[in-house]
Amino acid sequence: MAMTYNEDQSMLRDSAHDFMKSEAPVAHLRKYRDMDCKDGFSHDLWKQFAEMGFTGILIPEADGGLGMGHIEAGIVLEEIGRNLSPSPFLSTSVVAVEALKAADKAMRDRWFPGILAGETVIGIALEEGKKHHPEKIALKAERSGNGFKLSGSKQFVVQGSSADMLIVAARTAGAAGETDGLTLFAVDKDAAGLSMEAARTVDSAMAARLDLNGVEVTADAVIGDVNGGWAVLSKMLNAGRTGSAAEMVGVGTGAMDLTFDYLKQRKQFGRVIGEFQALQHRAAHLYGEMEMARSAVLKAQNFLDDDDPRAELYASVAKAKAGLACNLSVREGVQMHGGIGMTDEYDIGLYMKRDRALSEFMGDIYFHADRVAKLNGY
Amino acid sequence: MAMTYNEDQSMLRDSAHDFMKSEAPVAHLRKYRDMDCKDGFSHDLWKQFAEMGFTGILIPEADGGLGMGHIEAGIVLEEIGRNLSPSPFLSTSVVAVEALKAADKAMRDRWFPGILAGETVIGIALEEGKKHHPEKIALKAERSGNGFKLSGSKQFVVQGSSADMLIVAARTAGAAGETDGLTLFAVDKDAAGLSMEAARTVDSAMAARLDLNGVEVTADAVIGDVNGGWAVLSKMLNAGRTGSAAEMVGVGTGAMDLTFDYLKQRKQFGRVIGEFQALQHRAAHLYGEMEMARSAVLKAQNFLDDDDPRAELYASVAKAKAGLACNLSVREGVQMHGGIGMTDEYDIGLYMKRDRALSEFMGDIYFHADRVAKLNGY
Amino acid sequence: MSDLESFRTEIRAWIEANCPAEMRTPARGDDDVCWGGRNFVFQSDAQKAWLERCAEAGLTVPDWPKECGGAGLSPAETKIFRQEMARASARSPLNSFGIWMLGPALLKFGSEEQKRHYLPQIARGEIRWCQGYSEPGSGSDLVSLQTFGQDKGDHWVVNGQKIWTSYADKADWIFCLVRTDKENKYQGISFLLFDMTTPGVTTKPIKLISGNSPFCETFFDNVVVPKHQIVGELNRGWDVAKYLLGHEREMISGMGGDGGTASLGGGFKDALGDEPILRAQLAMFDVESLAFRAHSERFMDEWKTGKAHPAYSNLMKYIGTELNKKRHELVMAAGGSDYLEWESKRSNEGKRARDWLRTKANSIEGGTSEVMLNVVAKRILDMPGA
Amino acid sequence: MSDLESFRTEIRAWIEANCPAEMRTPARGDDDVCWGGRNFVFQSDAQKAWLERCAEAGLTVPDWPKECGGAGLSPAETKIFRQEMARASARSPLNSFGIWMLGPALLKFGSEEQKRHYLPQIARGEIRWCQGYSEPGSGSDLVSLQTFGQDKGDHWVVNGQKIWTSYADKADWIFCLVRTDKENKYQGISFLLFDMTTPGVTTKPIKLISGNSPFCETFFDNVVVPKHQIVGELNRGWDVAKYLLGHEREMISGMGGDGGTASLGGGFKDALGDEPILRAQLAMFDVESLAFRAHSERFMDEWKTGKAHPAYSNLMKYIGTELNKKRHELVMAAGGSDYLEWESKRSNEGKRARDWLRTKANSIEGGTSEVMLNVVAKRILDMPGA
Repeated sequence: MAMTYNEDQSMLRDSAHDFMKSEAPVAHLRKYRDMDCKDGFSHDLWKQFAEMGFTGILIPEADGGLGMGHIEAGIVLEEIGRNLSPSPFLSTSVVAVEALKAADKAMRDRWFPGILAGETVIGIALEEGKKHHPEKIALKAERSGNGFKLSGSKQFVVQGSSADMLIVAARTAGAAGETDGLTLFAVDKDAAGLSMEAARTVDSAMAARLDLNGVEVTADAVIGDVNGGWAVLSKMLNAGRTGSAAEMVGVGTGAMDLTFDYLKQRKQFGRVIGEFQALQHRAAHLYGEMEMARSAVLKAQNFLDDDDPRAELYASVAKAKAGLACNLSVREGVQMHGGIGMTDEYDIGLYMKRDRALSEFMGDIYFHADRVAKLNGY
Repeated sequence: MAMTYNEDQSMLRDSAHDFMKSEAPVAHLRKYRDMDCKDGFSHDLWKQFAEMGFTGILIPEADGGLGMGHIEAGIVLEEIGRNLSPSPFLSTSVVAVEALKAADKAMRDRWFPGILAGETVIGIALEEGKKHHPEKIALKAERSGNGFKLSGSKQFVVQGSSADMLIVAARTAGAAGETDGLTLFAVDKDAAGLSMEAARTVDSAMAARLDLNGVEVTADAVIGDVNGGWAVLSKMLNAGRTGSAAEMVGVGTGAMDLTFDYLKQRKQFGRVIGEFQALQHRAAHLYGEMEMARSAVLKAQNFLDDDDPRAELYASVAKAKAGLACNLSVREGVQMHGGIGMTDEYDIGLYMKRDRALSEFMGDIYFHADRVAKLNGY
Repeated sequence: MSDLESFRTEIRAWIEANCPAEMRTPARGDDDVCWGGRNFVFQSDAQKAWLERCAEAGLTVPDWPKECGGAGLSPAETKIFRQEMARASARSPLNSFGIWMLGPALLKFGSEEQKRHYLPQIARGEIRWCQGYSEPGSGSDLVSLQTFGQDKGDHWVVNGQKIWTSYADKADWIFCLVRTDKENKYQGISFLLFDMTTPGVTTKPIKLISGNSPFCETFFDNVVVPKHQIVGELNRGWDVAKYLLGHEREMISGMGGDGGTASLGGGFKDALGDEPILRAQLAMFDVESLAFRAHSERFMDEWKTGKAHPAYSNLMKYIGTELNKKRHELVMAAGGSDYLEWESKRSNEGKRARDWLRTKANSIEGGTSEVMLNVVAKRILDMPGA
Repeated sequence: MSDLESFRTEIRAWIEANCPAEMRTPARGDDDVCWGGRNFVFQSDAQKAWLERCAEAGLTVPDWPKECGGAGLSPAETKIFRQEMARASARSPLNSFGIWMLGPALLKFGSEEQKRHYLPQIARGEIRWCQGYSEPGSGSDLVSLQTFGQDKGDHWVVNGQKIWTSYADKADWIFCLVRTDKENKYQGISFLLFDMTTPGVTTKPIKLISGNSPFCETFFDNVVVPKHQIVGELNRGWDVAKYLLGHEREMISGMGGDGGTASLGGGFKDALGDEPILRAQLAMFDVESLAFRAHSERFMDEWKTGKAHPAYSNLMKYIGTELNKKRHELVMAAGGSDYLEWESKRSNEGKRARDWLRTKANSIEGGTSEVMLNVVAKRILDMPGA
């Protein structure tokens, strides 16, 4: 396991970097925000992602994908973060693909081609409260004929209202708090009894609240094993946590670069403010924090790609550390920009908003610090 | 309630300031440390404390004392902290006096005169583990004839081996974890079955571990009510926590003053290091933290003196905030002194050691933050 | 009964009798606050009545002299009045930069004529004021300001641009720092008052990251300002501005103190059972918050009795604003994905998120934290160097 | 089996065969560590035998060339050797500033003759070295050093004073920065080697706050140093010193990584049930500590492949040492009053407290955190200014 990119990975980084910079820079996010887009992202861009091969990075070669790993997915995510590019990449091409890899051939054949083509969007219906607690899932799935009937509600389903299919985590047995007894279902967006209410979130994405009122699905809709959903869900969570951490490394680095540029230009008291030692020390400290976050994320990606059980621990280390570093970066960024940092016209505030939303995605700093403690036996 | 000193208090501060500076400065601590003094303090100094009237500050006028309050005790404690003066003031004149105020006249008459004269030292035998958890007291006191028989052990009894009497918190009913069922006893240092092992602590004080092996005491030895010890213990704890916080304000301020002086003298790179903006900002931040700690302590003292139930909350706020600020002060102090800050020859390291010991006394930062949360219902 | 106690009884009865029930509920948002001024549209009869009754009794500015529109209360009486207002949950009758900022400056630096002319208008909420300090090139470095007033005998002709002028688009008049001497950096600035309807004044709202636009850019194109509209001496406007900044800092520093709940964690108690680390963060924050509350009290006691260092408000501003930012970071964490919503009824159109973003300006406006720390280091701690 | 795998088998067998059982237990303290040198007294036959066997096989310095006393291992082999040493819990056969610091400098800057003369002695632990860099007036500002070597044709006569010379009272030789040109600040320093028994050299231990005295003041009074004992060019000793400081920083930065337990909190798990806030602090620390462990790994991979910025070791030193100080603050908190004991058998004479105090020097020695941050800001982030 090497903690540096190999040649292929460096090439991918360069191409993802150039692509996001030219096709989906911050101005792209502004455009879709200001047109009050109800998806919160561009379907055309999603198709371009597919043309670049990004959408199939984690799809196995046997299923027509590139069969690459989490390092490669993370490379794309970092560039997405750096440019605040709005896209369904994290939910669809990382988390959903990780789930669908555990599905049978029929389901894979149904969804992978659309993802590969940049035509399909999948939403992850996981959260039932304001904070992330996957083991507490209570949404009920009862046996009904050949299939199941789902009842309950979900929230913070990013791009849920634009999704063609929703992966719904439900309880088929046991009680909230138990990891046994969960089952994952692929639920069609048009299923009877499914209603949605979408709201724009602080980062200009759209997130939905779902109500499932006796939604009927057939047995084919089950992803993985009935009552054994935790195994697949764990993989989804590790991928989503590591992936969102990678995106946050991009967000934090993007904010940091903006800020450092500003420090080198802005004059006050007759000096460029980057000359002030107090700001220099804070800048250097911030740089160190972002570097540590980058390393933690790369380690988690390595463990995931090696199928090493330590991925569990390092996904949490990565999400927590990326959360800390990225949050520091956007806070220092706004403060060091001074008044103009508070204006909508400057980009730094958009980085702060994205940080906040990503921070909540699949567990915040505090959730993951707690998890690190628990995994270490205290 | 005023958050500034009145004229009498200002005068007391001036006289305590001058007294400690001339009679018990840091050099005094060094002297007793280097002579390997088995008490860890000077009995002569303790007599001088009495002559100054300090030892009787909290003793009621009816009992021959000055009948003053925790603000006044805190004024003396702050000067003790600023000079790192070693003395039994906190244990004897603050915590033990607070307990003995709840005792009957016979016991008050037995111990107050010696305290007033600076001849008596009292140890507080409270802790049974490495961390502070007063409600977990398990040392057993069983009825035996007219009195009680005590069995168990205690640790971190500051000046225990120099004490004439030990106030021992014991369990007469209930189980560890319950606040009901505790009883306080005045145990003579020569009691049969009592053994002690004293060790020098990091701050050059002496702390004892006690073993009580069927120590027999009469019913007269009970302070307050049998099984109702928690009421008195709570008062002792509030006084001890607020008092040690006041001492820490002194320690932190003393360390800060040393450090600021050094910043104004030491030259590196051709400049006085106090000119460097990064150090200036850290100095200003530290000053603010110490100022907040001072305010929190004064508030707790005010509530104690007013018998306001909010003293409970603010004793914890004060101990936690003083702990945070004082710890920052000694860490910044050593770092800003650079290499010489690491030498025994300079005083700043002694401040760091005292901070550490006081921090553990009657609950550290984390214990008290937890208590603040619990008192606020979460 | 002491005089103060009888004053308390009296003022309590007055509030009881005069404050409409509707004015005893919290304002429903920024739009529901009374700012007064020529163009102000009252939201209700109750709002109008409450302002008029308070103004009549001098209680919009209780500690100002009666001849200036105040009630002439002593500091102790003023404190009691504020306690009783809080006790009755009575809204402030009038939010006003005139009261908070210009008034104190006029009381100290204004001519007798100016006091008689402007202060009663301010007290009655007839004129809404804004503040013209910052310029695009001079944020923290305020004295580098470039807006210039050319001397034309009995008037100045002002040209230049201001930024961060709060509610300039809604204000009637501005108090404004204008350079009147290009040679002298500090002693070349004057403190001028003028009407925002004077020809040549234009404003442009600035959209903030919170989505709101409380600030404007303000442009001056050959604006004529009569000479009698200067406060204090010619070229000594910096003294007035510094005095005012001190007041502003006190005001802003109060933010960390938290007017309402003592404990932040206590407000989220139901949610914290499963969040041990967040609970710990809140507990550590509550230690700071409660310490700061005690500290604010001590500061006020020392300030009033003249014991506080003149530069101490800089320290208060630094601590208070940093703490308030931290508070809102934790609020957002405690609110989780509920508080991420930005456009939804459920979230009151993202109120929590917008409030959180708003706090980021606390440590910038009225002097950045960095400038505050510079001032504390140099003026209070007497650190060497430039 | 690949070459590396067979190397692993081989080296594992060698350690198995040669490392005495006693050398597979942790050292019992500073006194129990093998430092070598002319006056070193071995604590046991096992200690002596282990050093001799390793030296014989070149394994005190596995990656040095064979002709310099090493085993000539490749980086990959060296890594495997270290893994196998750790696996066998084998002690380091030799602690040595000669190996850690002087050796790398000689390999890069030394003449062929110097390499052949000094390196094998270092590898065999025959000469114990100390470092003469800091002076009382020049801590962070190293280049302001005043110790002067006067040119006397075939030798210098050195006068001056050093401070913070580690174990100078126990060292045989010193590598020392000496000013040889008073006109030129940076390019007026030379890197000299000389015997500590040379007439005019005296040392005086400095007692630290931990109670230990690992450092000395060292005085030079007309000390004669022959010209051939210079490393590198005349007046270019700063280049050698900078190179060495880089090595020292790498070494010190490793401290935060924690050789043993991955999780600090895991070591105190039994105590944390009643300490929810301390548990939270440990959890937050463990996030940092585990992230830093990954970071150190990445740094080593980038450093070895030449991808790391040349000044990056300054950042590593800053992060690693600050983290190590934090670690020991938390250890002291977790140990409570048990760890306050300073003189008692139970506490192993205050080992935890002394270790904690020792860590406070981490962010001072080998370049203060402040200097590290200056360097990172200027050299890596390219910030403007002096």
